[in-house]
Amino acid sequence: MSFISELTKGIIKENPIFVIVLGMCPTLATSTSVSNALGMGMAATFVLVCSNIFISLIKNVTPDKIRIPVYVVVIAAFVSIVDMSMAAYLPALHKSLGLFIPLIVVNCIILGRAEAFANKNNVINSIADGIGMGLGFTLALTVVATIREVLGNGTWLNIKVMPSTYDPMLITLLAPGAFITLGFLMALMNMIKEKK
Amino acid sequence: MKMFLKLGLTLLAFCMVATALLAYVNSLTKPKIEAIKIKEAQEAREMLIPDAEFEEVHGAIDYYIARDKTTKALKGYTFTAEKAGYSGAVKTMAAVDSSLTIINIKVVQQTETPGLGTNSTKPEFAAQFSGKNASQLIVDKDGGVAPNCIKALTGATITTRAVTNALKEYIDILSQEINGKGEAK
Amino acid sequence: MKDKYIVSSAPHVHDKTNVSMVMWNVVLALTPALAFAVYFWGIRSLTLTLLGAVSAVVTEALIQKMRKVPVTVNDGSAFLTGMLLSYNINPGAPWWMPIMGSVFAIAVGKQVFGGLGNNPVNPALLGRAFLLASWPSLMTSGWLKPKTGNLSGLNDLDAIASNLQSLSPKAYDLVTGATPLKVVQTLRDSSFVASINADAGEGIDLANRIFTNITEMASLKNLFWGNVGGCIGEVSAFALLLGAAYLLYKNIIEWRIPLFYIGTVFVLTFLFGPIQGSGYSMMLPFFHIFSGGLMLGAFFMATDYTTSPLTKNGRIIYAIGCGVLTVVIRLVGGYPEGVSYSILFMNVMTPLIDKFSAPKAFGRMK
Amino acid sequence: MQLRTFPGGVHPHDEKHFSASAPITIAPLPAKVTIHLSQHIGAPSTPVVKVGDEVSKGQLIAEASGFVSLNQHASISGKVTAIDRFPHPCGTSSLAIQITGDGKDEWVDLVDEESFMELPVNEMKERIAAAGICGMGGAGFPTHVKLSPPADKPIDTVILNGVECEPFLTSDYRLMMEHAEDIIKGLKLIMKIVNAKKGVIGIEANKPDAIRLMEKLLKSESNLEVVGLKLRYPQGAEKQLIYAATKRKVPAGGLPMAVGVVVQNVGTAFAVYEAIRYKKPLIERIISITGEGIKKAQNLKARIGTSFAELVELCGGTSMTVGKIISGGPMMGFALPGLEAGMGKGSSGLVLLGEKAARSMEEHNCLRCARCVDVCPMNLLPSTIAAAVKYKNLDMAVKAGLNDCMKCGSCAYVCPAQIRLVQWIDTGKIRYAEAQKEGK
Repeated sequence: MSFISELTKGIIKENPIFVIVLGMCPTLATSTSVSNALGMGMAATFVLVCSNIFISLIKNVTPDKIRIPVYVVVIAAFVSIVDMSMAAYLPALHKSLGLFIPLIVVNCIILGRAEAFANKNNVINSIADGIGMGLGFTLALTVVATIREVLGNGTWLNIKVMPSTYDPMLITLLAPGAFITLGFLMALMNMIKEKK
Repeated sequence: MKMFLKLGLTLLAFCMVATALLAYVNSLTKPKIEAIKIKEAQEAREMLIPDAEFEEVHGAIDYYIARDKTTKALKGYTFTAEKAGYSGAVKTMAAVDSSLTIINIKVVQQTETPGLGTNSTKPEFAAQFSGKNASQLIVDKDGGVAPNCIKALTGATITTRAVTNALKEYIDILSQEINGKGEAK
Repeated sequence: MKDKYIVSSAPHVHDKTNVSMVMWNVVLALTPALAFAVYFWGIRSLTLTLLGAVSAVVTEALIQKMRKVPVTVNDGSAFLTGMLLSYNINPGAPWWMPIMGSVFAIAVGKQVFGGLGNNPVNPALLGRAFLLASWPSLMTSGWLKPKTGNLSGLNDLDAIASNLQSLSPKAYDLVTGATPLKVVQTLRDSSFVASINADAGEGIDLANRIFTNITEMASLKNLFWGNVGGCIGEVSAFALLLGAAYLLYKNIIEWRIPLFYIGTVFVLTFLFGPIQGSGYSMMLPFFHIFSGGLMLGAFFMATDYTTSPLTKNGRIIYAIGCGVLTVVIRLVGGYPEGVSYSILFMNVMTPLIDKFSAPKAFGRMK
Repeated sequence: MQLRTFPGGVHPHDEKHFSASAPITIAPLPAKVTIHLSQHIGAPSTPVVKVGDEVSKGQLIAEASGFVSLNQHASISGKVTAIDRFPHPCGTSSLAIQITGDGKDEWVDLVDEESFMELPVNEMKERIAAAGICGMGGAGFPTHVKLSPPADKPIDTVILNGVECEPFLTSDYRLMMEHAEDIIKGLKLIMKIVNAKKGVIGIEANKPDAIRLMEKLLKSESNLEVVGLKLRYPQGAEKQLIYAATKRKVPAGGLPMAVGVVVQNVGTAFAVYEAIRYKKPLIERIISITGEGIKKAQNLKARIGTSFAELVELCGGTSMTVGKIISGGPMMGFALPGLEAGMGKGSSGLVLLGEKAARSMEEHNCLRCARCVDVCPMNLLPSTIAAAVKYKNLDMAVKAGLNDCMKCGSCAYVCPAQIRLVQWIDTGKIRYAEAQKEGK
């Protein structure tokens, strides 16, 4: 597969959230506002690209039987390093993204891509995969968050978009709302796919 | 057997490298992070009580005595109250004047539901605490009657309770601390 | 000659019941409650109910069209769901409330699972839960005062109100601005009770006086006829009992669920209902069974076929579960009323109850 | 009198008024009969005549092909004209012997044993087997098999089934009204065969005159009694009848003999009496031709093998456009594609329904209303079984009681969603049998 197709597959065809259904926890938890979604998406993309590079680099020295614990160690260590460095040298950015960084450790997309892609492919393709998946994740998260924020808070990226008479539908900000929104979006994706 | 040993050792090697790296990065960043935290706390205190210098006191709770920079007159106290909210601890920094009436508060750390509990960090929420004393710190849903109560955030009564009750508790302790010291002296 | 006979499997006779007969009969049984609502709150309750019912029917038809399955709105089940949903809305609610609730109830509560008979929980209650989670303030405030009564059902309210206003503004706010269950819930909060007693001066056990007042015969009468604040359909115990009697007579609902549900609430509120210092009262359980949505829930919602257990023993377990949860929510929980949540919770438990209460086949030994 | 009953069940309109007051009429000789080789439970009989043979009335034309099988006799005198597949009263078609009558109607070796009560038990059983008697309530279990319980299952009670809980049917009722004494003699014979001390006749409350008549006749008999039963379907099902009459529960999958009971239809008792006393083979029975579609509903004493078309003609033909023809009662009977089939030994009735009554409604989704559960006399979960069969989950179907179901149809009768529960359960039973076969 070419670099470009690796890059774009994550956006629609193999979208990590709507199609592969990976990384549901952060999706449900951080899609309450668009700014959170973008923050989480960017942080996850960054970590994903880096972890893909690492995993791809060490794929030849990792014994097959213990690859999962190795990935966990690598990813956890990496995330912690990013977290600490950011807090020390980029405090402003850490303030807005810091909340999501510990969450990334439990993001299945990172481990999932390491297992499904990076340990079988070279570094270049792994970077493409990381960026593509990260973009797909960010995009999907933003879509979910857009619906939730607009309906639940009447705003989009903290800008008021609904008329002042609008009574926000609080449930979309709560956990059930996250599930319902995600469910409807997945149904929509499936419908589009079936039509094709 | 040999295989297990080999695998175990490989994993150990990975872990050791990772640990070493983490330790190294930690040693580099920790002082910087601490410094940033202290600076932030200082800035927060100064925002709550401007033009004051602070003296740290360790007692039943840790608090700061704020005195006017020039006159050295007692301006009040600041402290950070903490109580479990909906999903984890909610830390609120508060400033009270010498009669223990709240001057201002700021929720400094929380992991509440975005869009609901996180509204506690908004200035509109903080504003309703100003001018209230300990006995008025009661959430409307708990039987408080307006205007002498705290209006719960929509959909986040638990967060509101955490903030309100934490403040009430700490002010009560603080008043004992101060009065107790006064008697002792 | 040969082809004109119908060949089908036995039995070749059938009793007269069918799905639409059942559903429209329930709708019929619900109309007295609507009549009372219109009497107490005016035509607005009728408008809201119709908005809910019609939008439920429209939603169901649209989704069935989309799913390319036969449109079965004539069977009345969607109408009934919309009607029940509206019955759970405050008569002062904005007009779009029943519509939003009905759309959600039918789309997410029913059609997503495959339509009639496949929904895991009562769609009307799910719709209500959705509304309550979405617009909590609109759902729990702004109660309309009934034409001839007052919100809390306190009969001699005017007499004690002026007294209360001077004694304790908090107590005054409470009895004039809340439904009966809200008053009782607040009175159970010891810190509130302490604060009103402190306001009103020592020696006056104001909370106890209000509490006793609300469970007096005169207040119970208000509750029974529906002369208090509440949701559209839940308000008149009398009208609901009338409809329930019709359904029991028609053999459409079975006595086990309502009896055990209401019975459990009765017993538990007698035992645990009194507030500190009020002592046991035979009137208190009556207050609890006539107030709030219990009658509506026990006769019309908990008995929903699809979401209640199949077996007779299972229905008893289910009903007792509903009763216990209702009382726990009313007496200990954060909401003044717990009927809808307890039924929803027991709905989810239904498959489990069915599994463990499956009857022993005739002649089968364990 | 205290009426007894069983748990569950339904209350269909009994519709007996069409034919209840019509006395038994002897049908004229049919010109042709088709006698099926499989009118009973067990192996089909083996023909002993060839096409072209002359037979007399009562002559053995097919013999039992084993213990659980049945003898068949010519019901008219005449010539065997075909041995071929003919429409069966169950709606299918199966092998049968066709006899074209010669109008002579001559009996072969009939006796009249005055002291029939004193015959040895073995002789009695042999005569029953020879006469080709099977249960005449509809199931058609060979009677001589039923009356030969193993030695380790002592029988203490014989129950005669005069319940006739199926709507419309009145053949047992008329038989009880007109041949009560012979039925009682039959009961005594059966009791003697199985060595039972007690005899019970169970009759449903909608036949009060039959109850009174039997009570009058049994007044002097200390070991015989009449049990009045509540009007409820399926009161006449074996296990339900035993429970109502004796409070004994037949174990699931077991036979009545497990609780020391033998149940026989009143018609069977009558046939047993005639077989033992006169050595008369079972060649005729009472059949109710009834329903709103028949001009003059009647209870006919007709020869086995007479075609339904002929019987309908005897009753004056149809009175309206007929929508459905049911062989047996409407709860468990079979809808026939036409009137060509000849009646069998288990044909207790023929019900003609008008078009409106015959129309069935469309199946809806199951509401889980649990009416089927409430009425199931076997305490099963019919809706669960049907759903399990529909979604091919046989294990679940068996767990919910697939194999305990006796297909009485109560569940499908009450189902507001018009689900064909019996049909689903039938499908399940067939699939289960197939799965068992493959497993072996």
